[in-house]
Amino acid sequence: MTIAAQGLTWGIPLLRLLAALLLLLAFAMLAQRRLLTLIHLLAWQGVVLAAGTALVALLTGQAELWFSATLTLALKAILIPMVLHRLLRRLQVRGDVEAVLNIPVTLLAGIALVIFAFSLAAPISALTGTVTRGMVGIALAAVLLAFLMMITRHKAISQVVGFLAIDNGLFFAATSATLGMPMVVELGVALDALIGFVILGIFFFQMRETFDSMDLRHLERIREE
Amino acid sequence: MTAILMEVAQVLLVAFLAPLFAGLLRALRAILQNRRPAGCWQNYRDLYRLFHKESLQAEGTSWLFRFAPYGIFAAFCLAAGIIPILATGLPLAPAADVIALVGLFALARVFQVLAAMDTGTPFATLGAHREMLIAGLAEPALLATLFTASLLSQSTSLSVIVAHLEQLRFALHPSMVFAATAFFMVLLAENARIPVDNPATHLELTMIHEAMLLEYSGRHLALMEWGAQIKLVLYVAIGIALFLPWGIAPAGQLTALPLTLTALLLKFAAAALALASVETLLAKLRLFRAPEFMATAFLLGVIGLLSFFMLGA
Amino acid sequence: MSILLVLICAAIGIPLLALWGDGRRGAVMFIGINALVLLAILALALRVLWNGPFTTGDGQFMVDDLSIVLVLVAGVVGLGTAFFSRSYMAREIVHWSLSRRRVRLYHAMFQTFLTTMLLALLTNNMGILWVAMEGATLSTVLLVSLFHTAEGLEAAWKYFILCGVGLAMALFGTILLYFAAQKVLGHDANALLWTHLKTVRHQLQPQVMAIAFIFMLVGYGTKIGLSPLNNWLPDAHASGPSSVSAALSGLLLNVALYAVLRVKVLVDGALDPDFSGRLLMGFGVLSLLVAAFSILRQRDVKRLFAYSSIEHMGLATFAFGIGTPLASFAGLLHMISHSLTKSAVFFSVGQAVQSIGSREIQRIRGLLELSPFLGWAVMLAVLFILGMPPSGIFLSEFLIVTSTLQVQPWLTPFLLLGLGVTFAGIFPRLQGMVFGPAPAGVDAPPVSGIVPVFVQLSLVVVLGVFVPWTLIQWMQHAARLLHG
Amino acid sequence: MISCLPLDLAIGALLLWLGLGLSGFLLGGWPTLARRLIFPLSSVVALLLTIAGFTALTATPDNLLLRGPLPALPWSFQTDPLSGYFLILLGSLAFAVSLFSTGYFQSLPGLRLRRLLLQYHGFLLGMGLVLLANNVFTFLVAWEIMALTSYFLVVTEHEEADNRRAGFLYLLIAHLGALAILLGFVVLAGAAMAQGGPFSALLHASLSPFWASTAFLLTFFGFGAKAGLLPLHLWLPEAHPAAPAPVSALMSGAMLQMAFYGLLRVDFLCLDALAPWWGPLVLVAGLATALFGVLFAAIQTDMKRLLAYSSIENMGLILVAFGLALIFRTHGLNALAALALAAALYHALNHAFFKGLLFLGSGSVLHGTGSVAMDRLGGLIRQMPQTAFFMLLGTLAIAGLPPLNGFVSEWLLLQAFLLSPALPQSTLSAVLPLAASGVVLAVALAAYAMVKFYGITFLGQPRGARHAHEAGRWERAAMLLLSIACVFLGLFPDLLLRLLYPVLEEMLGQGLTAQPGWWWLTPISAQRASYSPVLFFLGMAATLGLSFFMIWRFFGRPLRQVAIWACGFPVRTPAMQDSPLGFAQPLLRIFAPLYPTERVEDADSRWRLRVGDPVYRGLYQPLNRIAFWLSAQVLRLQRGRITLYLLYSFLTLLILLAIWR
Repeated sequence: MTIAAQGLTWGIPLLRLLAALLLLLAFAMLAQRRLLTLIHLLAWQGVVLAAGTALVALLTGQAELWFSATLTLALKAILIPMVLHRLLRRLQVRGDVEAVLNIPVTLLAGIALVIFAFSLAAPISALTGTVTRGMVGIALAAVLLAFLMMITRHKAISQVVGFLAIDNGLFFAATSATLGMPMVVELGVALDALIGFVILGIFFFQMRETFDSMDLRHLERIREE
Repeated sequence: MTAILMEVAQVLLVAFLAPLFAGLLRALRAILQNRRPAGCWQNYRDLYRLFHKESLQAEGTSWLFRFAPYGIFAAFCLAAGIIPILATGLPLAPAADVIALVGLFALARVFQVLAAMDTGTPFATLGAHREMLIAGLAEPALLATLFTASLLSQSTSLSVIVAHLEQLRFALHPSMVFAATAFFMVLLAENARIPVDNPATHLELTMIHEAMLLEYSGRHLALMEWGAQIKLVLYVAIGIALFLPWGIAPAGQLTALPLTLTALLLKFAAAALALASVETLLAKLRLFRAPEFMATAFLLGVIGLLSFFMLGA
Repeated sequence: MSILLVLICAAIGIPLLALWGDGRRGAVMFIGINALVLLAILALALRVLWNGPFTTGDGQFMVDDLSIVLVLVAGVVGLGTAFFSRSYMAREIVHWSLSRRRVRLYHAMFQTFLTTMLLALLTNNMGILWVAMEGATLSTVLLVSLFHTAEGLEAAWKYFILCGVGLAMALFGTILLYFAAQKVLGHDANALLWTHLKTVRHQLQPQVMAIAFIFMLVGYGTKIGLSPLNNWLPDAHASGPSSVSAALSGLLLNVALYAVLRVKVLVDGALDPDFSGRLLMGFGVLSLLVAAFSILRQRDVKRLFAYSSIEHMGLATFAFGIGTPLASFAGLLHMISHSLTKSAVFFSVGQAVQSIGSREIQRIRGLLELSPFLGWAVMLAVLFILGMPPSGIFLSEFLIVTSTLQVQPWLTPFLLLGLGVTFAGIFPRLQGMVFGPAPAGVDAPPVSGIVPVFVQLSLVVVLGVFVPWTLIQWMQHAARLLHG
Repeated sequence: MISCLPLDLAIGALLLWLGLGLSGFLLGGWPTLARRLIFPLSSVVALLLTIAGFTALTATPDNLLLRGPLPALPWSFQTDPLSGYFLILLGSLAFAVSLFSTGYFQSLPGLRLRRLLLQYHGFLLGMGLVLLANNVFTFLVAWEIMALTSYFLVVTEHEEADNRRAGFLYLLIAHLGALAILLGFVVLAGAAMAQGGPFSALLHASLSPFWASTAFLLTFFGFGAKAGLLPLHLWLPEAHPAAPAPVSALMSGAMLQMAFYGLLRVDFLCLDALAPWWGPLVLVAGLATALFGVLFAAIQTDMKRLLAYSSIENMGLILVAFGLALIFRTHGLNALAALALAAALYHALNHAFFKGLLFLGSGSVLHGTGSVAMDRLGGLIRQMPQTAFFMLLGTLAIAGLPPLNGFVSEWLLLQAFLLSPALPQSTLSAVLPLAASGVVLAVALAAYAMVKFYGITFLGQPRGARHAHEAGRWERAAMLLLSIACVFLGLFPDLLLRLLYPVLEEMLGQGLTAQPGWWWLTPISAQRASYSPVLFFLGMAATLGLSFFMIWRFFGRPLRQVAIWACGFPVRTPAMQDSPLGFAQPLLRIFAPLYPTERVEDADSRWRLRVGDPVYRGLYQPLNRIAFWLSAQVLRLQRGRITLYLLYSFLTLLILLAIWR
């Protein structure tokens, strides 16, 4: 996959900027207490992702990536956050996200994770060309940060947000680091994400129906004693 | 032919002189205890009277009860034919070696115990389990002493042991000294003699051997008593064969017989004296001291064995 | 073409069942579709027998010695489950008063699950493999919470999140794999085709491949139920209908392990085989031990056997970790035998649980008296799962232990400890369930649901007494393939 | 007949057994027919197997390969003198037991009977296969089949929780044993594919001393678990009382010997790199087992438990003899090893017969009185005279009394012990006679236990169960046969030693020296030791007859029946006899530290003494606690919190990445 020379001069820095934005948003989500803001941040991550995909499409001239970018924008930046938003209102979930750890500690752990991700990706980056250098590391860091967020949150919705954030990180890796996966795979992944989301929706209502609450602690009954 | 004759002679001799030996023992003990003895022949009188008395069978007892006296008596008579008393190499001798002999005694004992349990009386069963206990603990000690002798002569056949030991000529074997002491202790225990049991007791709760005979009467009791007397003689004879074998003639040598008989008489007299003095000097042990007694015997036997290996003799 | 036939047969069932899959008609249709699928699979097997491994559809689909064996098992277990599901669900529907819609959902989702399993086994594309695995997860989530109980919901939620996150990791691994493949095969749609990757596997970047493998192992390993990633497994098995538990244990775990094996072949080309071997052995032993000790205190019968699945998958993973052809052979045999046996266990235990009305081991008593068929089904199935001859599990455990001792002798005590503790944990409970007086007021379950138990168990006996030549050859080739 | 190959005959017999089991299963609808038809036929088949065993002793070793589950793992069978000897053991015991079963299972309902028939024959089949197996795989499969079918037989009466517990304990220990055996075999086999090869391929496996010893220890543990070796004996006293009497007879008489067979086949034949400490280890373990077994046999209050502990004792004695043989062989004294081995093999057969007899007899007692609890029995000699007579023979035989068979093997063993000065190592040769004293102690205490067994059950007055009836015809026939076997083996030991010759030849390349005549038993030389049971018996009979005749002739008078005197005590109830525990009271007192006793209050608010098994408290309970503690720790991982689970995944991922970076 080749990238036009003029693209290299402005395209790659821009892509890097987007990557940094993604990481920043991931951190922001880790630090965020309010559910509503969390969803907004997720939407913004979707926007960044779509922009990144579009940029790669522009740079490499792959038509299907445009399609992918549109899909991302529609799905991740608009549809899913919107649905989540509405869910939040319909289910009348309010209040703060209760974190398991306090935020500063979580952030410190997050920084450690990022360092770890970079050091892990360093040998890989060294092998690749200049184009996608560091992208794997950023994607990995975003994934790990989202993972950490899932671990530190109690509410079902915040876990879903974390889950979707992991997905975003993966997507970024797929588009920016590898400059696009095979179309079949991308379609499959998107389909799965959609179905998964639908199922989640069904799920939330079942949960609501059964527990009158979205707190994960209701889901800690099955245990070994 | 002479061998067979001697065989028969030996059995008859043992059978018919056993009451005498027991009587002698009783007399000696009485003398040592400053009592007037009833005379050496008292046992014969007892047996005679018993044989002529009516035998009773306790209700609810089975054929075992009736069979046991004969079985026991027969077992001891058979043993009398095997142990070299008058002569070595008798025709029956190879039929059983020392181990089988011990087995034979055990067989007799088991019959006695079963017969006692057959009556189902409290004292009999009490005696029965005590008897089995004493015997169970005595047997290892007995075997240990017998092993010492058989290791020395590389045989378990009493005839061969005697023949072998006779050639050694009065050399003092430390292993044999230990073994002899152990054997003596076992003899006391197995024959219901004083530190373990009291043959003359009339206190039911301390009885062992006598308790098993409580329901017997008449000829059955006579056989039992007689059997016990033969047993004592047999044990002494085994002891003599193992530790003082000198003078026992090979089978068929009629010429050696007078010497053998004289030696035999002397040895038995000495044995009676030794037994009587021990029974006078010692007091009866509590039942649960008996295991310690047997353990001592076993220990001595073991030391005998070990000294055989360490000192080579 | 035959591959596509299998997939089409399976896929066509989904809309059919979604539309008309309720009532008695739905159950029969479910059986019919899976019988058809099994027929198609047999045809495919015959084709493989004559022609050997082949790819089709522009190389997107592939069947080889490794996959055909598992496809066959999937077909058999699928049909068995469908059979069992008919009589089992008939009673469940009454008990939970499920709506027609819910029954349609059940059948359609179940068929989706079976289809995605077959797709995962038959695809040649590592990306599609991931998609199929994710599809399988999604389709079973609603099956686990079919009864809308609080417990089912919780189990399904955990299942969804843990496996979702796990599979996300696997996807990251897949992306990294593609990343590595790009360097060799170029930015090409075919760069994720396993057959292509296999030819160039020695040129793949070892650093990338190592990280990719770890991600995929953790990802798919979550689905295999490797400890400590196994926490969803007992919950999901316990809460769903028993037919779903059977399918999860019998199919899903196998397919996830299959995915790991496919990756392992590639990684072994790029890196020293010790790398993947040690990881698999470590996870295997850990799972075996954790599961064994967890079994010791179980009170819930379905959780008990869920842990037993973890134990067996651990053992199989361990066997593949050893890596000798014999061990891989044993691992494959273990996968097959375990699939057939464990689904039979869940069929029979499911019947028992349904009749008694409780999953508590304490309350399940006197099955033999309740119904000799059911009693013996439970007894035999569980004895087989414990590795008693003449089951195939005995044979595979025999082979695994022997190869362990030759390659890693110091691990054998752990292996035996695990097996011993499992035995000590399961067996007394089995006795309590099968023997003794039957509880009062319980009616015997229908015999028809137990038929597949005996069918599958007799197949397991065949595996233990006389493995057919063809199967041996396939498995030997597969073992060689895994050995590299 | 002789031209028929033993292997064909044996396999034929096993197949017939299988067929009988299956047809019994099908015929279960007609219980009487099934019982009357299948069991006698099974006896006939057992006879066939015995014949096969006899022919195998002299025929050249034969083998048969069948395609197994995998081409590399064939089903492999063979016969050689060793397996021939054990086939005789199995066949002859099964012959009697099947006869017994014909009558014994009269009251079993059809459903139970059909299951029992299948499992019973499966059990026989399993044992037969163990003897015929010629490679590791076949052996293990047969071994597990044997364990599994016998387990099912143990839990025949599964309504009782105790029986289930017994069955579990049994199968657990059997399973652990089987795992150990498997491991031992693998260590032994070494090379990858040797598992499919015949045992003879293992014969000269060149192993390093370490691995040879590992293999030895593992197999010794495994077979010891089956044989009731000391800390692993726990299942035995549980399983035997739980099983129906014919099954206990088979388990005790034949199945335990399968463990011995395994030891001989593997640890004696295959492992020839002998470390000098193996023999002493086996010997000490055997002696400890024997003493332990007998001490606990003596205090039991249940007939079958007592017999089970006695089986432990007897297996201990066999192991002692086996250990002695190992010691002798290690030092190259094969002739002496042959003597010790002959003692072990002889005792194995003896034990099959007398223990079979005693278990069958206790089954008859159960049927006759409805109980085998000795504190409810007594005086059965009057109500069951024939059973009592057979049991008396069995009791005398197991107590090691001449001229019955138990004594012969004991005698041989002691003779072997007395040959210890031939050993080059002086410490060992000095210590061995001590071990012999231990053996004597065990045998003497066995007499104690067995006298108690017989005396309490058959003699005295009934303690509880007053009504008893004599055993049926089939049962008595079976007991008669086994009694005859005990007497025969006691009187004509030389005949059996001749049979043993090819076995010893195979094992050691050397048999026992020839005997001067069939009525003599002179294993080394007539000078050294001799025993003639026939002469012994005739002498005994002659003196008995003579004394009886003389006394009857001279003093004979009819007996008068009188009430029991009992020192004149006026009150006499059956409770004044020794209770089963009371009989053992001296032992309880002397060996008090060994017996964990506790006083429990019974239903009539009387204090009763209950004696447990120290191994259970000292070893099994702590192990159990440790396992459950570990289990609790592991389960703490499952706290139900999803975030925690995610954390596990997360940490796993990070750790793996960190390690492999």
